[in-house]
Amino acid sequence: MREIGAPAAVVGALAQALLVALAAPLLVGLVRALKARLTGRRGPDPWQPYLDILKQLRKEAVISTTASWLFRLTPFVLVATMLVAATVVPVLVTRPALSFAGGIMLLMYLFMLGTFFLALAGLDSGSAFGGMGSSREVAVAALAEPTVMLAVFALALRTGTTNLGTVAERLGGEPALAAHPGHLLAFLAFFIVMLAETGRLPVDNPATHLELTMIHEAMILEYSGPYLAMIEWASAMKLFLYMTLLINLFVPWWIPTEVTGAGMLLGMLALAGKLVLLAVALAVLETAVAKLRLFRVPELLAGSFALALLSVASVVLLR
Amino acid sequence: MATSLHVLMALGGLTVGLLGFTGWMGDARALDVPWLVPLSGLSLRMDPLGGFFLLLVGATTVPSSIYAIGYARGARRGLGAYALFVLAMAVVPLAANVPTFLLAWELMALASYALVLTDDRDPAAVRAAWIYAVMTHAGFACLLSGMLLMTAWTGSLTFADWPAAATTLSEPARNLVFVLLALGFAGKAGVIPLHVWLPAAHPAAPSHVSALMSGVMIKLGVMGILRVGLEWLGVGPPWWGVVLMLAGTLSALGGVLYAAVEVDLKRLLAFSSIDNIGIILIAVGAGFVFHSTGLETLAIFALAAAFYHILNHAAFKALLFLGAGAVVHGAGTRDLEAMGGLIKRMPWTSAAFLVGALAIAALPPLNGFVSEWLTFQALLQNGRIPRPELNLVFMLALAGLALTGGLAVACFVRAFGIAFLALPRTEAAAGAQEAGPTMRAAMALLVVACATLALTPTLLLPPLGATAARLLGDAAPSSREDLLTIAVSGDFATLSMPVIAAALGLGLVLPFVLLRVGHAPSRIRYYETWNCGRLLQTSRMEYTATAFASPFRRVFDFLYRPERVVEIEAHGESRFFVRRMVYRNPTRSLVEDWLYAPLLGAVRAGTARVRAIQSGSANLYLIYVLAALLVLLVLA
Amino acid sequence: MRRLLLQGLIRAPLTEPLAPSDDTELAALAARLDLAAKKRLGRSLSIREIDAGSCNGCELEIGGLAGPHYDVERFGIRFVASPRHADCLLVTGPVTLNMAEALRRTWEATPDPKIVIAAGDCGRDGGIFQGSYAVLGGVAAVVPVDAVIPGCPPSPAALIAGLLDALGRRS
Amino acid sequence: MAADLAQALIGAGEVASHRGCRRVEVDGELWSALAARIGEAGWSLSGLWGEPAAVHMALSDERAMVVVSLACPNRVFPSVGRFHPPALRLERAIFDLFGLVPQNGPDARPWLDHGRWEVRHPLGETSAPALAAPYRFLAAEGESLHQIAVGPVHAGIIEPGHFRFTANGEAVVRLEERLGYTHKGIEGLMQGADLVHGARLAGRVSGDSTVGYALAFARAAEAALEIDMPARAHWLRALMAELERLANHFGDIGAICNDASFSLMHTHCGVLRERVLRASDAAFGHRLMRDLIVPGGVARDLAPGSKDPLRVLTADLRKAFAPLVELYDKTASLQDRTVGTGILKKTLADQYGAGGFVGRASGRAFDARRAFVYPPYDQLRFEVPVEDDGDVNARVWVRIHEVEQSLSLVEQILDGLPDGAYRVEFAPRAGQGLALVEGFRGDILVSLRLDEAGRIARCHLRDPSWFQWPLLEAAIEGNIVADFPLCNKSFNCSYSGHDL
Repeated sequence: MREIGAPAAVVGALAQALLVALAAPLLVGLVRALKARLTGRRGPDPWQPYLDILKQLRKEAVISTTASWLFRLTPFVLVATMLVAATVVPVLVTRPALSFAGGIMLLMYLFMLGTFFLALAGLDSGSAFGGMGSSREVAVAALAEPTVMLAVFALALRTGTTNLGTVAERLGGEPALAAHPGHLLAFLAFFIVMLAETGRLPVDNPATHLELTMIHEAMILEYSGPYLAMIEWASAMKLFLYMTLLINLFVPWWIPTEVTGAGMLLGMLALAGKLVLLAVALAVLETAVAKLRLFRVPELLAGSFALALLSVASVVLLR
Repeated sequence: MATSLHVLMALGGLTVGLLGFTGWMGDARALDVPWLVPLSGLSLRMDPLGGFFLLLVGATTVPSSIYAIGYARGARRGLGAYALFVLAMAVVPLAANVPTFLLAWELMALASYALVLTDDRDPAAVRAAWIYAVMTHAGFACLLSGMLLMTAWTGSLTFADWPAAATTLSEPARNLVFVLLALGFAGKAGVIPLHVWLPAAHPAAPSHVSALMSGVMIKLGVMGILRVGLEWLGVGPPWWGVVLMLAGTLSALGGVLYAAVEVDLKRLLAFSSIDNIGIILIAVGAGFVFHSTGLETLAIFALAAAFYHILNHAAFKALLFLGAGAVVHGAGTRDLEAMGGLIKRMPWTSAAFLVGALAIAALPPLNGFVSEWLTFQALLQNGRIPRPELNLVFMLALAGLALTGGLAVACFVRAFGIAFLALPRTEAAAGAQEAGPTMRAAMALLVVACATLALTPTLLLPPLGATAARLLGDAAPSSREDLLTIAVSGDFATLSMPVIAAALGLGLVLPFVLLRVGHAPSRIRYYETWNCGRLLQTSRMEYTATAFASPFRRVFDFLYRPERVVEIEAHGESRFFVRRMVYRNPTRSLVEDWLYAPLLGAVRAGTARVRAIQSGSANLYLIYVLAALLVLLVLA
Repeated sequence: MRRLLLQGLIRAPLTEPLAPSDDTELAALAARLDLAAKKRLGRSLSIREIDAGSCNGCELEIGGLAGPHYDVERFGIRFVASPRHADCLLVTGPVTLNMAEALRRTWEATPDPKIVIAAGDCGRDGGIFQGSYAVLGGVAAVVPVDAVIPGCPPSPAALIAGLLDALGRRS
Repeated sequence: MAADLAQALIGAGEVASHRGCRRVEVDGELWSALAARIGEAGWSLSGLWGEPAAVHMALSDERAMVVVSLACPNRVFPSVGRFHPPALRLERAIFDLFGLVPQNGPDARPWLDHGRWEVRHPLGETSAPALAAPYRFLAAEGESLHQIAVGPVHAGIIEPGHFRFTANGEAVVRLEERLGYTHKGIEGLMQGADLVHGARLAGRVSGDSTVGYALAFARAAEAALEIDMPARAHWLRALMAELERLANHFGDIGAICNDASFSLMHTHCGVLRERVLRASDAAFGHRLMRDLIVPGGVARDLAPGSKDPLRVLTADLRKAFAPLVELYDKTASLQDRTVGTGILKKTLADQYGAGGFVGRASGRAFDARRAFVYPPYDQLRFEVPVEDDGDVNARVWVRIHEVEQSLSLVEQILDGLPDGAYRVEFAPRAGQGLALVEGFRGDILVSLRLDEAGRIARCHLRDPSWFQWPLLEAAIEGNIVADFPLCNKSFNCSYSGHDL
């Protein structure tokens, strides 16, 4: 903010938000395609999600007579939170336009804001499936929260900041910082949280047809047309942001620190490369494990919490 | 009569608030009436801290009284008690000597006691009042003895003389006093495990009173703790702060966990007050620790965070209680299982309640987020303390706070979703009426308050920091100022609420615009909720409040120890033709069963006389207390 | 498991190329589909499968569509859980009187533009169950049908061919 | 200890005895006495069906099966369900179709009749439909309870049926099924049809068991006409039956794993299933082998030169299936889902006489190919795999072992397949016949009566699901809602076969 003028900041913010918004569906498509290949299918075109979203945008919306204005507001809130989040996470440069606005805590609470409204929307139409999804979703989100904070705490202790940009810069600056058991533990903890928060296996199955086992899908069963498109788009962005965050916080190399053509290009390539690797890892994991029994999920999150706790402890004690 | 008094109260609140504001901003005032109170005379002093809490009292009284105009509907019952209650709360922060303080404190207790009993035909209310009286007096005893000890050792009833004298006291003596007074104040603040009275008493009172009790009264307990640990006793050992942090974490988690499964809307809010007191205590405790380890700036920052949360909680908890009151008024029930569909019948109330829910869930861009953020930052600063055992305490508090934040979201999704969304579950809910103009106005006022508190941290933090600095007896600057952002110790973290709000607003508008520009056909067709093609939807298909909390009941069953009662009436041998089947799934309170069931039993048995007096008139009761006061003072 | 996963990554997928279609009836019916719908749904189709009373033979073959050999997902076609998400109702079986209402409600719950495809001989006209006191007849007796895929049951290959023809994806 | 069925019936009016199955006519008292004894005597109820003026009940013990008939001129009969719960739904179905009233039956609600047909009691004395009263689900009281209504239109590619959960959040308090959505009136269409058409109808009762039903129908017809098959026909029928069993078991194993979101098993089992279907297509000209078994033999011979491909197939399947079994066994996350989920107690399985993998996974070692052995199984070596845990895992393992058994059976059949005719001609005539054969899902019972013209006077087809569906309600108790799809899939009962 102080380095670059306000108008430039706005432009930068819009640019990055736009990039995230445009690239996110491709990442989802990529994971789907990879999973198809892993099970011996030719699978869908990675660009398929764009076609799906565009189609939904042009369709009619059928809305439950029970639902209220909140149901129609929610998709907009979701998109809004994700767009704002997209200007907070270091994606293109270590210090995106709004990196000063509140750091990782803002990010986590923005995601929470989305969860809050989506869960309400799930209840709004009064279907049992929606309520079930909401109840499960908020439980998972609530139990995932402490892990995130502790993982962040570990990073903050290592780098002396909760400002995402600064974390990335410090780690990028001296990779030695990353060579610490606490760092690895924090990474693992954060990875598990990512699975839970973005509704991937083994917590939730984005591809399931069984209402009774759904978490995220159950909340959006009632959505259709443009509203559905917005929600799908927002959750794609959420996945993109979480994966980028994971990468740029824990493997923060080749992220340009200021806006230069060459640097940006290198940065983009590096990001793309890292994302593909992570996507492969995610696809393999999702193919190799079954979904957890619902009440094992808290145990998983407790495990991630323990990891985070360990990481902080190691950082504190091995100082 | 009633209406005019409430108008009067509102105006009074306004003046008190303004007075408090000036005091908070630093101009000291003093008032002495030697003949009014025995022993020392009534003595009031206004300092920034006192001013701050006076402002809190006044500012919360205004909406509550306005609300009461429509809510109490000219009912005369409890009017006097209400006035007395507010007056007492206004005196407590200013009391400058022991008798004045104890008198005001006791009056506050009595008035609120009477208000809890407003509906004395309700056995629950009577029991609540009884528990409340017992707990208050346990607390009062602690305060009394603690203060008398100080008086005895310092030879002065005037608080102003204590700090100097305290430095001469032995470590054990100071610890003893701290423990006694902290216990007394913590009891009033509703800190777990001294909280049992709170979820019983707050809901029993009329909603505008509940708002004051949760929004202000319990905060005065926090004020007491601040005065004891930072002012009266000088710098204490770190463990004071550690104890406060741990107690705070326990309260925060316990409060929100019980709130998350509660089905009585007002009890739910009461439990969440315990949770928020816990959050405040965590910040206060952090301040204590930083103070005692010589990190003054951080101490100031932590306390500023605590103050901020005190303001915020007053705003949104009052809002939520008033909203709950409107629901009770409109739908005629406090039971979540009997609500539903209110968003279409009480649009204004639901909107207001939604804002309150977002705020208390600490979601941006509302005010709860600001203080939660500050508290987190304060805790994250503990890296500066070179003592691992203290770091680990902070880490626990941090994790606890994070979990609390998550659970609060779950808790209020449930509260709002079950109460206001989907189809009404009962006839009463179906016929609910929107609240009257004054009630709506009061809620609107508080919504504005929340918004203001959300957008102006940069304006509020400096004075809050100054107040903290004064309390700690030094004048360090709280935080670098910047019209847009607060910077915590340089580059550590920054927050800019206006930017967040603006960005979110933009983000909301953008998709709207894009949809219009891309002229996506905005054809909308309304059709029944998808029910797998079978039948029309009924409210029986909706998730219930209990059901919604079932994941938590499973995860934290050690805490709730849920029972599963199934009665089955089968038909002959055919287990597949069950005639009747009843299912209940109640949860119970760990603390109440293990700590208080025996305790209260003993007290009940032992104090038949006391009970006789409590069931009698308030005056009798007052005389008894004053007598006790005098006797003890003479002894001292 | 490692081996199986590796196979997936390295070996060529089991998915087979399409056989040329020879279904005249299909082409005829597909012609009824308005072009707008085709343009919107051509590259991305979400199917909601409804069994309106079939003997579950058709379900067996439809279930095979998502498998490696046929893999409809490669055409942007997938099966979804909620009619709200669907563009296409794939209906099987003679519509029994007990299912007619449910079928109609599902159709109502599906946002426009939507296409209905009847699969199997029973879905076409009630098949062998015509004239039963409990059977209404073909799918068309309840909701407007855009295309029919005959067969008892239609093989997965025939189903894919039918779907793509209905979308005008094969000429 | 099991009392001998034969003794119990001494003194009752013998009607006919053919092909190891006695038919006995009894009066009301004996009927009730038998009904009351079913449970404690260790017999199982294999069927209960009506006619315009009579009801029949098929009882079996280890030794034999007896069809007990009761004439009910005044359209009532003593309820069996009040003594023996498994009969409840069958009685309700009899009332819906024939209007025969079970006296003091505990449950008078309709079952197949949803109040949407033009007539009531379509197969009995028809009458105009009454106003359809809303179906009264059995109550579960409690303020915190809510209902989850699933179906009839299910999210996946599943048949229609309605499940009404009463739940407290995730905990299932009770589940009640509502079936009958796919009722096509097959028994109505059967009446007056000739045997060829009848066979076609039978083959469409439940598509996944089209071979099983066609076989059962054909055997019932042959019993009624008392004609004998050429050996080759028997062996070809068995070949088809085992191929069908293989295909369905592969499909089920994969689908169960898929309901635990383990797609790897699903796709690989799907591949094996597809290979079986294609082999069947090559060998018999139809992927599901529909309309190939007809009274009097099989419609077409094994396609020339398709023995070796089938041998190759079994070898390949063996090779490919082993690693999958290991994958299932070794994947901890998957085991965690299936082990201990949806437990069905042996006592219930016995009471209901549950057949197929449902019964055998709960320790009920019943297999029609063994208990009421029919050719060519008397000349083939195979075991009847039994598990005792009764959970989803056990039902998976029973299937796995049955796959292995079927593979060896197919090989034995290919080796021992006799030459000669595969079909005989026969003259139409009156007669009664009953057949019990083992489909992949369990024992299918067909009872057939032909009139003088050789046309079908009455044909009753009883799907194994009748005695499996109610047990699903029991198996899900104490489980969580999210595990229901897994339990349901592991039962994989037929909707169409049950609804007819």
